Amino acid sequence: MIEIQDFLRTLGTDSGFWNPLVWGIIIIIAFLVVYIIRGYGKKEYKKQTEQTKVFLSGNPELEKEEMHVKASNIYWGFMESFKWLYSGLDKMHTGNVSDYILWFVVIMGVFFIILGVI
Amino acid sequence: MNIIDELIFHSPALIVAIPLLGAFLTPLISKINDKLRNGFVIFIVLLTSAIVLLLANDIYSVCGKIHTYVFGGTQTITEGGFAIRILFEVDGLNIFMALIATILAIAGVIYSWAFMKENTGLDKYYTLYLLMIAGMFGMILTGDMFNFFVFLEISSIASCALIAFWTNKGKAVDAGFKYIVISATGALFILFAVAILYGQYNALNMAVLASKIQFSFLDKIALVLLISGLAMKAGIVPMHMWLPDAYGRAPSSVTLILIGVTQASLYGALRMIFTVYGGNLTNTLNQIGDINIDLNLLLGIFIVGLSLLTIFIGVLMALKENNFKRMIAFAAVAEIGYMILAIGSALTTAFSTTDTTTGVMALKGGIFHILNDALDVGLLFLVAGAVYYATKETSLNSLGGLARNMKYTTIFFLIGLLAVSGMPPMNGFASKLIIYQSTYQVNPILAIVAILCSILLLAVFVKVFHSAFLGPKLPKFDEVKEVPKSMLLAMGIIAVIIIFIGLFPDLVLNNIVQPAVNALTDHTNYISNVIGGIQP
Amino acid sequence: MIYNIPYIAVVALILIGLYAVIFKRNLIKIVIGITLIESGVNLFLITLAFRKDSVAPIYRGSGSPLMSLPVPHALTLTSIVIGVAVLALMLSLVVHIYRHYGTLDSRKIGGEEE
Amino acid sequence: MRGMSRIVKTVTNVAFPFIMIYGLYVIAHGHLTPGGGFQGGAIVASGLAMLLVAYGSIWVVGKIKEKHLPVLESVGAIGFIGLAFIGVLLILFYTSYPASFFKNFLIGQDVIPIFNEIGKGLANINTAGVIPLMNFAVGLKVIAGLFAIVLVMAYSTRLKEEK
Repeated sequence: MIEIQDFLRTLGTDSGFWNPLVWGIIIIIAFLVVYIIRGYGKKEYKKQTEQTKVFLSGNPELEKEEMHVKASNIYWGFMESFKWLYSGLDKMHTGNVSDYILWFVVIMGVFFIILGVI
Repeated sequence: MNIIDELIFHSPALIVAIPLLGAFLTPLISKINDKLRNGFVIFIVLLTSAIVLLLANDIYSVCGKIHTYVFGGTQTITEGGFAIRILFEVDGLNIFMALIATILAIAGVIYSWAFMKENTGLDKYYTLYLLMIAGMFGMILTGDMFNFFVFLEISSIASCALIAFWTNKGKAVDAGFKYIVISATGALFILFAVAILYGQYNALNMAVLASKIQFSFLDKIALVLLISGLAMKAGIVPMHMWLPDAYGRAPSSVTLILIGVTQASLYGALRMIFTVYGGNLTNTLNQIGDINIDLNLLLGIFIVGLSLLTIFIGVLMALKENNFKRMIAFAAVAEIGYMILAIGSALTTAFSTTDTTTGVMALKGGIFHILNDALDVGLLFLVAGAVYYATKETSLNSLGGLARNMKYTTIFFLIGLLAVSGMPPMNGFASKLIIYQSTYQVNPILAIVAILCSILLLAVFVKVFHSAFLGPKLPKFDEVKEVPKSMLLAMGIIAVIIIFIGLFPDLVLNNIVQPAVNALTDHTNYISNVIGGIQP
Repeated sequence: MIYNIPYIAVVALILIGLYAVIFKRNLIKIVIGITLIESGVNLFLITLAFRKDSVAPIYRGSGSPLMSLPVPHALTLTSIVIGVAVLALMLSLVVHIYRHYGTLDSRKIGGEEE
Repeated sequence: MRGMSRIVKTVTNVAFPFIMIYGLYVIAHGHLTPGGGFQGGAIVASGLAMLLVAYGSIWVVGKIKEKHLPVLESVGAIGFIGLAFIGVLLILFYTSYPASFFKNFLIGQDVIPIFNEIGKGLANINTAGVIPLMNFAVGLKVIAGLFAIVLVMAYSTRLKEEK
């Protein structure tokens, strides 16, 4: 059956390894470092005072909904630069069930040719 | 024989039969009491899981053991030498898939308790749910080609009805219709292939077919039909388009089982390629000049090409998508790509005489990734369902700041995010590491594309994490509360398993994945174990 | 030649069915296409069972020594039963789709924004 | 759906009992002649569908309680799977019995004398153990299931006419 030392065995590949003990220690150290850095934070921070108010260079604060970056605005540049790719992909995804079957038949045909049946 | 031995002996049949019996008892019990019905369904699933675990313990106790169960008799072959009995053949790969299905079924049933509470028609929901689980287990455990088709249809009919369960939404019904058209067409072509094989060899049993197969012209046609039909059910690009529709519109608890059904189809493709056609994989197909093109090389290159497309298109579409569940569905498409990338790379090398380790290692990574993908994507879908339950919103554009109200859900999402993008210490890391390693030895470009797309996958989920959970607390979500305990429990079960596998991947790899790989590569053992060396 | 006619019919039925599924826009016609594919596959199974000069496998006393194979008959029957279930499910979904969108044109459904 | 003309109703009245009897015959003799639970059930259900067409769904829904059909269907399914289960469960009482799922436990065994007597007795009058019983269960399920489908579909057309 499974023994205790089996839990601690190393998963090794040529380019890397995984050992629960080593990685566990590393993760604990990382958390310690985070905790120490957190300890250097401002001591005089107090909740529910003027300190916590949003400060936008003197401009008035926007509505909460406008402050939040919407999902469709993230990676806007990526989408813009790959417009050529996405226009093709959008054409591919028609949402029409006939096209789904058409792709199936196309793949089947390609497969037939590859295996040398036709 | 004592009772436990009997239970283990009959377990392959019971694993399918108990959910089936439970499914038809559910409408009667729900006449009495709703809570009793929910408890009964959970009891049925837990009972099935216990039997699966018993069987798994039995299979793993002896290396290379295959449990053959005969329906309605004791001999695998009838008098006169006809292999017409229906057999359930359980080897390392089957039981591996069954364990995945078990985890998904338990989590899904527990999740349904609170998630579906406000709906009507729950007796039908639970009936179909158990039928779907029974179909999934049947697909996984069966050793008979026609029976595979039947269970495929059972699971797809039940899942289609469940995808369209929210019939007040037009899109859900539309997605259900698309799914049934796709699965009916795919299954009919699989049936056509089964008929071709039966016409040639007078057998439907996988082991008997594997021992007899000649790789004639008709067998090639059957191979093409089988693989393309199963590939469509598994959601491989460019036949993946039903998957975002179906995954995105179904209730989250149903999506969880749909993942299992999809992976059972993938298992079917593996079984067909490696076991049924396993003896003919190194057949030479063409000769161009001095180069012999073997079947495994051709098939492997084709599958690798499809898998690169799958990974790439899945990730790119996920980046663009703004609907929470559709986005995860596209990510699931990409994850399927990783599995078949590993399987394709294994096919190109597994049967060469010079390099035997790379193929086995790639196969190991691919099969390990099946488990990890089911858990990661399943957890993410459950989180998406929890967000929908709490806010009734599906679009990411209108979400925000949920981490302030839904602490545990956020933590579970973070776990799923790290796991699906292959970050240590989650389970996705271990399998992806093996996949990168082995595909790099096949061709460095494959590994580079895989790593790049993994990074993009992280970007996808960082986008979700930012837009749904971080940011200022939106006033319209002031009333949002943490989801009920049963949903948290279901997510917690999967999260705990994810972290466990992530911490001890070598344990899982040696004890569960290795038997599955052995079962796939050693197809002579399969034949001799099932039909006992008798040539029917 | 005469024994090949069923196989030609099988291929023709499957191709007509695929044509209907791929190129027709009406959902009912798509459903009909799938039923046609199914009939093609069922015809194939039934044809496999037949041997020349064989009789149905229930008459023991008839003079012919050959019987057609009963196993493909059972397979076809199962396939028909599954086909009925799939057909009923598809048609009921079409009823629901018509109720939601008021049309059966496959290009006009499911495209609305939420 | 509204009912049809008097001629149709009269022909239905005459044909209906024969269709019922024929369907039940096909179910009951499924193990001997071509047919069985599904085919006979489909015949009976088509007879009921004929009733639906001739008299209209409003009349039929008034006569039949629709919510009882799923119960009937469940009972049929439970009967089928339960009979298959008995093949396994016999092992609890008779340890040497070669049990398996879907075992035809009513014929060809010597362990359980009482079953054997019934099985042999019935076997002499052309039965096949549990197969006819399973046919009855399947027939019940198919009648209830198909009729429920037809009824619901007719019901939805009625809603459209009211619009």
